[in-house]
Amino acid sequence: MAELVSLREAVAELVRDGDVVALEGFTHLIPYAAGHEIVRQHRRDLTLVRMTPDVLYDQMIGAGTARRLVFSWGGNPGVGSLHRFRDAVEHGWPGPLELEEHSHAGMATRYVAAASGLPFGVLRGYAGTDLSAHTANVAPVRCPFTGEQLTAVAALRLDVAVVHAQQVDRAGNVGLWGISGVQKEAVLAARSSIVTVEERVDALDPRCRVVLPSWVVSAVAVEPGGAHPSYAHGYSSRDNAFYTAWDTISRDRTSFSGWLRRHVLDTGGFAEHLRLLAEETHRAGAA
Amino acid sequence: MAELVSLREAVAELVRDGDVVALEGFTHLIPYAAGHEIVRQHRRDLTLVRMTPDVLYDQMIGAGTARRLVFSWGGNPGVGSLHRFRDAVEHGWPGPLELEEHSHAGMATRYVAAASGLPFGVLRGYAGTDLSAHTANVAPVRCPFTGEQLTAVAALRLDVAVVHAQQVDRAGNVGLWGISGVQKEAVLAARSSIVTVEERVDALDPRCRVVLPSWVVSAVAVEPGGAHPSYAHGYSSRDNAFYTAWDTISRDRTSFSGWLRRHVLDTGGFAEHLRLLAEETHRAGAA
Amino acid sequence: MTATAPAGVPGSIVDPALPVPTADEVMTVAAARELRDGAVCFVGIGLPSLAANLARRTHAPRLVLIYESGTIGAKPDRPPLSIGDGELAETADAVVSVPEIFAYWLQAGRIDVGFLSAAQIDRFGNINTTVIGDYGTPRVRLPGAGGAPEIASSAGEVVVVLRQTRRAFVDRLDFVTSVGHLRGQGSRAALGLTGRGPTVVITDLGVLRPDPDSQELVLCAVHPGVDPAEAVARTGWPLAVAPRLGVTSPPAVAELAVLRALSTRGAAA
Amino acid sequence: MTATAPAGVPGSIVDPALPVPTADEVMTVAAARELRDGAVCFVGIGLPSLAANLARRTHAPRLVLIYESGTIGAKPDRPPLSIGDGELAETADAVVSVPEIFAYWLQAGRIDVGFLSAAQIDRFGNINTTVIGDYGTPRVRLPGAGGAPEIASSAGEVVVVLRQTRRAFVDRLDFVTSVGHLRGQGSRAALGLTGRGPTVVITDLGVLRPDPDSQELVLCAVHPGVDPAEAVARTGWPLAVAPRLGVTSPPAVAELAVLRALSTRGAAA
Repeated sequence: MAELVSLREAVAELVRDGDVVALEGFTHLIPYAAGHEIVRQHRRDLTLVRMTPDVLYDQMIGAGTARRLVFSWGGNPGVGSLHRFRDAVEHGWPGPLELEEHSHAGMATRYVAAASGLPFGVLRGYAGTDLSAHTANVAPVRCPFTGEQLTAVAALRLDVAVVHAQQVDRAGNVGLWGISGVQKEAVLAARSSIVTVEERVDALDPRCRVVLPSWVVSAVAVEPGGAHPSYAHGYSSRDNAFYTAWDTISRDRTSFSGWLRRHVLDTGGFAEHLRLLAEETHRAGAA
Repeated sequence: MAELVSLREAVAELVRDGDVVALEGFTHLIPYAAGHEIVRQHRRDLTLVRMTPDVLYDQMIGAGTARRLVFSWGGNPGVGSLHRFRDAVEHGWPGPLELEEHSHAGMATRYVAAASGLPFGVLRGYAGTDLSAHTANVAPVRCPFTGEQLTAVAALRLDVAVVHAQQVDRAGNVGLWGISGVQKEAVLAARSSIVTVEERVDALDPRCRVVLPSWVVSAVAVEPGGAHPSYAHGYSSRDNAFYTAWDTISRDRTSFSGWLRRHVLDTGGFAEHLRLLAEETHRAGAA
Repeated sequence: MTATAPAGVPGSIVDPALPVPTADEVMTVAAARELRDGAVCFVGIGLPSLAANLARRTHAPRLVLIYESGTIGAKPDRPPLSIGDGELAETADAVVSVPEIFAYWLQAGRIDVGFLSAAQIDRFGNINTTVIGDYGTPRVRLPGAGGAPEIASSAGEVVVVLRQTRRAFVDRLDFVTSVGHLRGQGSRAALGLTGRGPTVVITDLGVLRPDPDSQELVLCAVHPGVDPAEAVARTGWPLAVAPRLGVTSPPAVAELAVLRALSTRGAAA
Repeated sequence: MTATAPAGVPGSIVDPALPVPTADEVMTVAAARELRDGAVCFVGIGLPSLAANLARRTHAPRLVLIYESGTIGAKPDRPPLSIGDGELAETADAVVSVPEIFAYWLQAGRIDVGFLSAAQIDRFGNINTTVIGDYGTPRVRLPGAGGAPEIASSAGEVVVVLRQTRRAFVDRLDFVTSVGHLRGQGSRAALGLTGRGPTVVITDLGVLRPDPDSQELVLCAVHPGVDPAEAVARTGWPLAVAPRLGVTSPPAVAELAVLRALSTRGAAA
């Protein structure tokens, strides 16, 4: 049963050093507030999982939370490289980062298998590529009816899934709409789950395409704007300017470290970070 | 691209004798109008596919359209047996009916595999039951990662899928909401598809949980009430009294044949059948 | 645990204004009592649905009802005639596709209790809902498997509800549609099924539970006024009777009143 | 078929009010022309998205755009910065989950054209978007596979768009992320992939297509004013040049006007 708690309590209770954790979101609804809280609480040695690690994972990797990354596409969409991710992989800063990488279709199939309680899933994929040479979680499988060879991928089970959604109702049911990614599968693939939401409502908006019943969610925290610079359909727009600005902030270790201290480590919570950002934008506009 | 045609044209053009045809619907949105049209056009030797063959398939089996039935549960929900189905299986009337039966989970997995372009799907199922002894479409498969034995089921590909939905928009996109069953999977598992809808609208209702883009549907026919005695959420309620009355109508070959002639074979279309039904109900009420 | 009136329900005093409970009512009430509050219950139509809705309106208000039509957390005002009635979708917390309900919810082990009925049951709680007689030339063609095989294999535990007769409680099933404890002696576990299988069979005569070692069903309790000899006589195998046979608490006034209100609403639908 | 201006677009006369097209613009226009009206197109972000949206606003108004975020039939007013911009969901005919877009739509063979870019490409149209250098100790870590491997294997055909340089057009990929024609000579077909693979590679210099027998890429056309020797020089293998080398039609006024309007709107986002 979903407990309504502060994000600080949720992370303190549910995320442990060394856990396999996915903060999912496909451009939309990326749980930035929760990711910052994990950094603020100095979690270490996490295996971070996500189809599309973007700026949030760049921040978390740069902050040293991750020992390992399981993913399919790591970049700053429409902007370019993730500099902290590259620095970790290419130069081991702030520490080495093990990689396990797949295709999007492979990752999606792995989440679906885990959400379905199966040890593996089947797809047409990987054949002829170098991807399968670097992971033990891809193997051939033969169709018992046609003899055709297909590809099996191992179920991707998580310790903790973290997602952001638009709403939670009084009974603790979580609802989201717009681009829904693999959030449902991630939550159902995890032993426990944390959901941040824009707001608490009496009844979920009828547009909700995905509803997570209260009893499959471990903790819900209300964090308005908790997906910034990603967005929550119906509540906010993607802050494309921040994604572009990140390219400069993150290019250099010193500049990144300063930003991380100011915006994450030295803040009391995500709301303070959002206030700081607004002030900086205002100052930049005035300058 | 979905063509807007009459149901008569759609069936005449797309359903051939001997085809593998699914008229899907899970209590909700059962395409009765289309099923009656198939009977009216005297299609023969069909392999009828459906998870929950109910009164519509009882009518089609009694009318002699089917050579074979692939299914997982055949009954009159909440009422009892399907007498025409039983008569065909137990006594070969009006002709023998081959059966291939599965569990619901097996059928759903078979549809999903076909919709996904895979030759098979995997589930935890069938183990220890007598079901797999009677079909070639169930086989063991081993997880290449854990060694665990699971069950493979063959993809369920269709020649034609027939479903009923609430709406089609001006561009030919089909939308439905409420209990959505396996209708999407059936349409995506088929070479061609016929959709009947309650009405044509300028823009689909935002409640639509399933949208079939125009280009995956072969033909759309507007048939208001075309799911009766099943229902269309937001348009009609389930006619439970008809389901109960069917038990009497169908119990006896003569009574059934009279009903079929009066309500299907001698009518020009489903609207006429609905008018007849309303008259009969009115007379019964007056008597 | 035998089926007793849950704490807080006022005893066994039947309201004189209510008629004496029928055997079916006693069975339904006993089945409802098996459902603990907050449990997630996968419900078939008919008696299971009636019992689950009774539980939700008495001792288990937070019971989560899941129907195979994809409705999660349905709160019907009256027991639905079919598993896909509109009211289930309207009152549900979530409505998902049929493939999803079986894969993400049942198969993944998210169901605490599966509620099944049967045409035939054997001493190990295996179930037949397919045919009476030979498969190729059946005397009676039954509806078939539906969701039962995977409910039986994947639900945390299974509650079976059916009337006790020699035609239903048979020495040998004509067809194994859904697996209970297979051939007993741990053979179910060896099959790799994820759920624990039938933990109780509720009939109109009493309550049967599998023996912990052999997994053979044992008559553990009879309903008030039932002679255990009748249960033995209505069973197609030599039914084991627990040395300390219990008696179930009769339906409480509140239980019976709710059940009858539900039945009336269902019949009026 | 070489890339020529579609019928109905008024010739190659460049409007003097518009600046001369850049090499990237010529490339984007040539890529857009590869998309026939009504085709179902799986679009990556960046140049592919820009070209697909250009096609939809010129000769292919009924082009169906699918983004891997699950938006089917998106009709963005401006090219999205990311594949998950809100406008894609708002203007789409349907929004589905990410597992569904890959299983039911791409893998099932419902995509006519997949549109890809690359960091490295070899003579058989195989693609690297993973690393430059050794996998374990890369010189440059690239974003990785994303949706590309299955777009490359399952789309009916694949259009690749990238600038032609010796760093990109390499003799040997550092990593095979997505399969084109593998080692040529029918080796792709032997792998059992359902799509036909890359049918064209559009660069800022010209148009390459696989030889029907060997599947090695052949320079079939150059853009106006491009010396084929430059294309050869900017290719890391001995590039075959078609005996009857074509010249693409320069961007038409209408094409260029629409492209620039799109680019401006995209940049302003």
